[in-house]
Amino acid sequence: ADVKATMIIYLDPSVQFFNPVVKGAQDAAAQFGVDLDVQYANNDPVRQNDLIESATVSGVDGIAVAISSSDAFDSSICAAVKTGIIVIGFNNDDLEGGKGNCRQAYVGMDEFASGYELGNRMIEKFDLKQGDVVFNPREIPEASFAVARGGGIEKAMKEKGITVETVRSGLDPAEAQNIIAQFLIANPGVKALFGTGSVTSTVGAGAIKDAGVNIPFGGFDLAVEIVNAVESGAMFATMDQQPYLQGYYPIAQIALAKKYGLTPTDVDTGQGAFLDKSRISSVKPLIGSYR
Amino acid sequence: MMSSPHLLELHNISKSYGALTALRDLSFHVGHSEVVGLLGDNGAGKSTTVNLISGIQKPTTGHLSIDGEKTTFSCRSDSADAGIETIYQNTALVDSLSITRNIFMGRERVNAFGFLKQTEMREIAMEVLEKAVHISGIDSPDKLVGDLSGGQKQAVAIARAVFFKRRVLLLDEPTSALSVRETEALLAQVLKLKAENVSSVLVTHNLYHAYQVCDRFVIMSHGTKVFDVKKADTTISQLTEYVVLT
Amino acid sequence: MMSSPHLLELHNISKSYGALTALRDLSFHVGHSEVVGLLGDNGAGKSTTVNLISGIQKPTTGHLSIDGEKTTFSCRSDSADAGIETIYQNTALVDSLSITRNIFMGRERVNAFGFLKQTEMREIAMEVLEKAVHISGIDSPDKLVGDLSGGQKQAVAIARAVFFKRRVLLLDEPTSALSVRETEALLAQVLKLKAENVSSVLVTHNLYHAYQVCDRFVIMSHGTKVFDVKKADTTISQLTEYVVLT
Amino acid sequence: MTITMTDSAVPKSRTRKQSLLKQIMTMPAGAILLVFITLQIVCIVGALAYPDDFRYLSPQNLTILMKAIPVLGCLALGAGILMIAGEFDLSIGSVYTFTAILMATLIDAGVSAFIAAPLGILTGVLIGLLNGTITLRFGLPSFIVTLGGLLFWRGAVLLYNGAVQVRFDPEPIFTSLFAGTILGVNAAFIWIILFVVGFYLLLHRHKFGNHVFATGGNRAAATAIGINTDRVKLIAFAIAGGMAAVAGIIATARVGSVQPGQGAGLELQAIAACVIGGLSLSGGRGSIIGIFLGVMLIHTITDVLLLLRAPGFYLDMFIATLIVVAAAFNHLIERRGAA
Amino acid sequence: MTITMTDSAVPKSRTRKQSLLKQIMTMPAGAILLVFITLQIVCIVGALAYPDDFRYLSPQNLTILMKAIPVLGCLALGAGILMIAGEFDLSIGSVYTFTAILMATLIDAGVSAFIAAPLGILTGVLIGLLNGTITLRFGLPSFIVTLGGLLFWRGAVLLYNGAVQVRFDPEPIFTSLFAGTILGVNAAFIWIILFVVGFYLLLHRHKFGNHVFATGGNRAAATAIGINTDRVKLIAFAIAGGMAAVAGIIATARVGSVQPGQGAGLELQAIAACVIGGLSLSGGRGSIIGIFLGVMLIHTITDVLLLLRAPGFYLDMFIATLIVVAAAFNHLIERRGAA
Ligand SMILES: Nc1ncnc2c1ncn2[C@@H]1O[C@H](COP(=O)(O)OP(=O)(O)OP(=O)(O)O)[C@@H](O)[C@H]1O
Ligand SMILES: Nc1ncnc2c1ncn2[C@@H]1O[C@H](COP(=O)(O)OP(=O)(O)OP(=O)(O)O)[C@@H](O)[C@H]1O
Ligand SMILES: [Mg+2]
Ligand SMILES: [Mg+2]
Repeated sequence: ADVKATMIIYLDPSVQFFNPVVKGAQDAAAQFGVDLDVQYANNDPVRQNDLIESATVSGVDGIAVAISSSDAFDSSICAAVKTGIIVIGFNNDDLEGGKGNCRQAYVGMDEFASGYELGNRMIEKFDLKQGDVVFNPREIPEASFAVARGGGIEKAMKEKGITVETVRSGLDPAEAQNIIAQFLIANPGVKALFGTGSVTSTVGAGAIKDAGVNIPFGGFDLAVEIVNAVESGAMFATMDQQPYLQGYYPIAQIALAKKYGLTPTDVDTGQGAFLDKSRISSVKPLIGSYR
Repeated sequence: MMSSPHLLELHNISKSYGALTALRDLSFHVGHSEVVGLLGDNGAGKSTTVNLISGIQKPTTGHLSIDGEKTTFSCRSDSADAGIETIYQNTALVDSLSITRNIFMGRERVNAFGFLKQTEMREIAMEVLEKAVHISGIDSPDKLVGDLSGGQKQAVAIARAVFFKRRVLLLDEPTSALSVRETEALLAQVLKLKAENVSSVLVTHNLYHAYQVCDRFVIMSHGTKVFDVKKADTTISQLTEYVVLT
Repeated sequence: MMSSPHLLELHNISKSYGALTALRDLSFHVGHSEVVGLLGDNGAGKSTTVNLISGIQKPTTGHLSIDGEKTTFSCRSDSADAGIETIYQNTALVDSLSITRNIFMGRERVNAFGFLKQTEMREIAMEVLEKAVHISGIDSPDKLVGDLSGGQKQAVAIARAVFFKRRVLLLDEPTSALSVRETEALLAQVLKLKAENVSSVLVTHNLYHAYQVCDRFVIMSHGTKVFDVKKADTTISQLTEYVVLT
Repeated sequence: MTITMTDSAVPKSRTRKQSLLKQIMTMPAGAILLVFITLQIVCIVGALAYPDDFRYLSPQNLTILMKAIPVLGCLALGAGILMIAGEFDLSIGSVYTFTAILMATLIDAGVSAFIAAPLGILTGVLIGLLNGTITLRFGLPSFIVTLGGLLFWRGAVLLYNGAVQVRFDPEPIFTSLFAGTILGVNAAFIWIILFVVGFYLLLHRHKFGNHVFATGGNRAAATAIGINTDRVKLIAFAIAGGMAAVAGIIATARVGSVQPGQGAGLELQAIAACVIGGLSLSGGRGSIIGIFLGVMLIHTITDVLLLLRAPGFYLDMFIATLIVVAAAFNHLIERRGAA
Repeated sequence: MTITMTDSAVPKSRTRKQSLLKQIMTMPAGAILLVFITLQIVCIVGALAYPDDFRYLSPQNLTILMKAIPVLGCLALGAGILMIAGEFDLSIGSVYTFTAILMATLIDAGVSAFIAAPLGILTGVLIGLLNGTITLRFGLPSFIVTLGGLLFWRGAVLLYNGAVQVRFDPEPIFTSLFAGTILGVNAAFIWIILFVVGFYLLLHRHKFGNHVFATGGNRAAATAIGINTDRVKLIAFAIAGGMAAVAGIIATARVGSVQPGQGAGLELQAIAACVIGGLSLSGGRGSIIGIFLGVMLIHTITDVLLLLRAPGFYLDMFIATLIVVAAAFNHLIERRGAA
C-alpha cells in the first residue's frame, strides 16, 4: 500500500458503536489501497495524545481521530499537521470547529442535536406536559456521548418545563437493569424513560417490566435487542447516526488527498437518524455491518 | 552392612542457600528404638537437617535412606508416608485457626464425604493436650492458637506430633518455651515412645535434657558433623566441650 | 516507704483479654541494681507482664510507678523514655530487613537531616553482636533477619536491647533458642549490666539460669503472684516446688 | 524474711461468662450480622411508617433485590474462597463476560442451553486453573497475573465475537430455571442460597475448607505439616473462575443479552463485598456468611438510596460513603465485643 | 568405641564467592533491571537494523516515551511507598482527576498557576490524610476505605464541576516548567527523575524510609520497638495523595485540559507497575528503582507495540501478556540468582 493511515478512537474497543465505523474505515482502506491501523485511547486524554504522537512518529500519511476535547489534542494534532500528515476529525469535533483545531476536515454529526430530536419526538408522541418528570439513566455520565445526548434531551424537556432525573447505571447490563428498575419503583410518577447509550437502551424495556409500570421508552444506537424492542413496540424509537460513514469518509479523504491532492471537506452524517417501528425493519439486516 | 539396616540414614548431605553452605557432607543414622541427640552451636545447621528429613527442604547433594532403601522426599507427605513426624522449631502453627484445627491440620478425621467429624476431633485434641504435655491454661480446644502464650503454642505443636507419631519423631528444640513441669512431661514422653519402638531425634541446647534421654549424640559445627558418640562412651562435660569449642 | 523509692513498681495490675483474665491484681517491684527472676508456668502471664511494662499493652486496671512516681505507658516510646529496654519473647524483628536495620530500628543514627549514617551503624552492629552474645555464623550485618537460624535471631534481639539498655532490661525467655556458649555469655552480660547499675527482669523456665544470676524471685501462677522471695531466703528446690505445684 | 505468700487458693478458671450479645459480636461475621440486622430493622420500620414514600417492602422492590443479589453473590463467593486461600483474582469480571458471550453464541449457533451453560462453567474453571498455574508455577503475585487476565480475557471477548452485543435466547425452561419464579421466590435467589449453603459446608465443615484456611493463614506451616498448598490454591482459583461463569449465566438469563463491555469493575465490587464481610486481604480469615452479608449490605444500601431518591448523578458517592460508614460501625461493634 | 572425629579443621567461612551476575540477580530490583536491559538491547538492535520500520530510536519517539512515563511514574511512586508501608490506595486515580479539575478551574477563575498547583497538591495530601485517618482510626482495611474514596472523589468531580471538560490555561512559564523542554530533555521527565532520586533518598537512605519498611514488614514488631506506625502510615497516605495530585499537574500541563472521566483504572496500573518492580502486596519489600523500572517497562512495551502498529483492538491483550511474561522471566532470573 502506498498510503499509511492510523485511526484513533477515543473510547475502548468494547464499545459497539464503533463496529460500523471501523468497518467503514476498513472498506475504504481496501478500496483505496490504504495500510490502516486502528488504536483506542480507552477514555484517557493522556493516552490519546500518546497515540497521536506515536502515529506521527511512525510516519503515517494520515490520521483519523475523534476530537473528543476542544483543548486536549490541539497541540499534538497541529504538530502532526505540521509534519505534513493529513488529519481528519470524526465522531467528535472541537467545539470551535476548524478554528479551534488544525484538523483539515470533520466527518460526523451532532449528538446533541439527536438527543434534542428524540426528546421532542417523545414529547409530541406521548403528550408529555409541563411539570412531568422523565428519567434518563446514563452508563457513564461524564463520557462525552452521554453529556451531548443527555444535554440534548435536557434542552428539549426544559423548553416544555419537564424535569429530567438521571443516574449513573454503569456498563454492566444486569446492574443497570436493577438500578433503573429500582429508580422506577421509587418514583412511580416518572412519565417516560430515555436510554443514553447501548446498555441503557438495551435493558430499559426489561427494567420497565421489572418495575411493573407502563411508560414509553426511547433510546440511542442500534443492536439486535434494541431493534427487536422497537419492532415489538416495547420501545418507541432509537436514534442512529450512520457511523459507517464516519469511518469510511475520513480514510477515503486521506487516500484521495495523498494520491491526488484533493482537499478534505467536512461531511455531515446525521441525516435519517430517527428510527421508529415504521423504518426499523429495513435496518435490521444491516446491524453490525453497515449500521 | 550385614546387620539389619538402620531405620533412617543420611548420606553425604550438603545444602546451600545462595552463597552460604548450610550443610556440608553430613552423614549419620538413627537406629530402631533409639533416641539421638542432635547438638551444636547456633547456626550449626540442626534445623536445616530436621527440615531436610521432614521433606520441606531438599538437599543440594546427597540422599536419605529408610530401612536401607534410598529415598528422596520431595514434600512433607513423602516423609509422613515414611513414618516421620516433626516438631518444628518455629512450631508451624496457623495463628488464625483453633487448637483442634491446628492439631488435625492436613490429617482431619472425616466421614465418607470428606466432612469433618468435629466433636471427635475436639475430644481427641483436649485429651492429647493433657496427656502429651501437662499444659495449663488451655481450657478449650476452640481457642485460636494466635491467642496462646509462647509455651502453650509449643505444647500444641508437641501434642500434634506425639498424636500422629509412627516411626521417627524429630524434635527441634521442643522444650525451648516450656516450663519445668511440661519439660519433664515431654522428656518422659520421649522415653515412653522409645519403649513403644518409636525412635527420636532430639535437637536441644540443654545438654542435661539431652543426656537424660538420648542414647547417642551427634554434634554438628558449621554445617558438618564433628562428633558422633554413644552415651556410654562419653560424659556430659565432654559433650559440653565439643559443643562449645568446635 | 521511707527509703528511696523503688526503680519500678507494679501496683494491683489486672489485664483481661475478652473473657479471659490474664493478670489479676499483680504487684511487685524491681529495685536499683537488682536482677529479678520472673518465674511461672506456661500461660501464667509473664509475657503479658513484660508487655505491660514495655507499654505495648495497657492494663485493664492498676498502674506502674517509676522512681515512686505513678505513670502510665501508652506506647513503647513512653517506656523507652523511662529507661526500659525489652527483649520480647517473639523477638520483635522484621524478617525482611537486615540485621543492622533491625538493631537500629526506630533509633537510627542519623545526620542533621535525618539521613542514615550507614557505615557507623554497620560497624556498631557487628561489634555489639560479637560482644553481647558470642554468636557464630553471622558473617555480615547486612544479612536479612529472615534468613537467620532461630538462635541467631534471638541473638540479634539481645544485641539490640543490650546496646540500648539504660535503666531496666526486661528479658522474656532470652535464652530459649541459644546454645550453651551464648547462654553463658548472656548471663554474664546481665551481671555485668547490674554492676553498671542496670536492673533486669529475667523471665525464664530454666531455674538454674535464674538461680545463677537473680537476686530475687517473683513466681506467678494463673495470673497472680504466689511467691516473692530473696535468693538468700530460698533454695532451688523450693523454687522448683513453687513453680511446679502452684 | 520477706517471703510473701499471696492467695494460694487461686481459682482454677480464669474465664468470665460473657453476655450473649458480646458472644455474637466476637463470632466471625457476628458484627456484620448485627450491622445488617440493624439496617434491616430501620428499613422495615421506615417502610411501615411511610409505605408510599419508601417502598422498601413493596413486592416489586423485594423481587428486584432478590434478582440483584445473586450476580455479585456468585462472584464474591468465588473470589472470597480464593482470598481466604491467600490469593486474588482480578480477572473474574472479564471471565464473567467472556463465558457469558461464549455461552450466548453457542446457543445462537443452535447448541442447547443445557450443554452451553456447563461448557461456559467449564471454561471459567479452566481459566481459573490457568491463572493458578501461572501464579504458582512461576511464583508470581496473583495480583499481576490476574490483572493480566483481566485485560487478556477482555481482549478475548473482542477477538471471539467483536464488539457486538449478543442476544441470549435459550430454551424457555432454562430461562425460568435461572430467572423465573419458583414458589413465589426468584429462581436466581434460590440458586444463590443453595450456593451459600454449599460453600458454607465446603468451607466450614469440610476438610477442603480447613486446608483453605490453613493455606491462607500460614502457608509455610501448612506446607510443613503436609498440606499440598499448591493444590488447594489451584482448586480455589478454579472455583473463582467457575463462579464467575455461574454469575455470567445468571446475569445473562436475567437480561437476555450480553454486552462485550460489561463486567468491568465487578472484581473490585466482589472483593469489597468480601472485605466488608470480614475477610482479610492477606488470607486465612473470613466466613461465607460474612461474604453473603457483605453482598446484601452493598445491594441494600444501593436500593435504599434509590428508593429515597438520592440524587442519581452522585449515587456512587453516597454508596461509597455509606459502605465505609458501615465498615467503621462494624469495626466498632467488633472492638466492643473483644473488650 | 564409636567416637568418630570428622575433619576438625572446619573452614571458618561457609560462604562462597558468587559471580557478579548472580550478585546483581539477588539485589533488590536486580532481576527486573536485567529484564529491562534485555528489552532495551533487543529494541535498540531492532531499531538499528530496521531504522525505517521500527523508529524506536528516533528523537520523536524518545520524546514520547519521556512524556508518557512521568504521569504513571508519579502515581506509582506514591502508591509504592504506601504499599511498602503495608496499605493500599485505590483512590489515586480519582484524586488525580479531582485535583487536576480543581487546579484547572482555579486558574480559569484567574488564580495564578503557581498558587493553584500547590493548592492542588495540598488537596491531594489532605485527601491522603483523610484516607489514612479513617483507615487507622477505625482499624479498617485501606482497600475498602480507598475504594470508597475512588467512588467518592469521582462523584466529587461531577459535583464540583459537572460532567464538563475544563480548559487548562496557565502562564506559559508554568507550562514550559512541566511540559516544555529543558536542555533538550522533556521537563516532565526531569521532574520524574528528580522525584525518583528524592524518593530513593527518602526511602533507602533516610530514617523515615527505614520506618516505612519496618512498619510494612512487621507492624507488631515495629510498634513493640517504639516506632509510631500510625504516623508512618499516615505520612505514606499523604505522600500517595500528594503524588496523585502531582501526576494530575503533569498530565494536565501536557494535555492542556482535564476530562472528568479520565484517571479511571490508573490505580491498578500504578499498583501493577509497583508489583512488576518487585514490591510485595503485603508490604515491607520493594525499592524505588524497581518501581521506576516497572513503570518504564509498561510504557516501553506499549510503545514498542504501537511502533509495530499492533492491532489496537487487542493492544491491551498483548500488553497484558507481555507484562505477565516479563514478570515470569523476572522471577526465573531471581530464582537462578538465589540457587
Ligand atoms: N492476645 C491474646 N488474646 C487472648 N488471650 C491471650 C492473648 N495473649 C495471651 N493470652 C492468654 O493470656 C494468658 C497469659 O499469657 P502469657 O503470654 O502472658 O503467658 P506466659 O506466662 O508468658 O507463658 P509462656 O511461659 O508460655 O510464655 C495465657 O493463658 C494466654 O492464653
Ligand atoms: N532460608 C535461609 N536462607 C539463607 N540462609 C539460611 C536460611 N535458613 C538458614 N540459613 C542459614 O543456615 C545456617 C544454618 O541454619 P539452621 O537454622 O539450620 O541452624 P540451627 O543449627 O538450627 O541453629 P539454631 O540452634 O540457632 O536453631 C545458619 O547460618 C543460617 O543463617
Ligand atoms: Mg534451629
Ligand atoms: Mg511468655
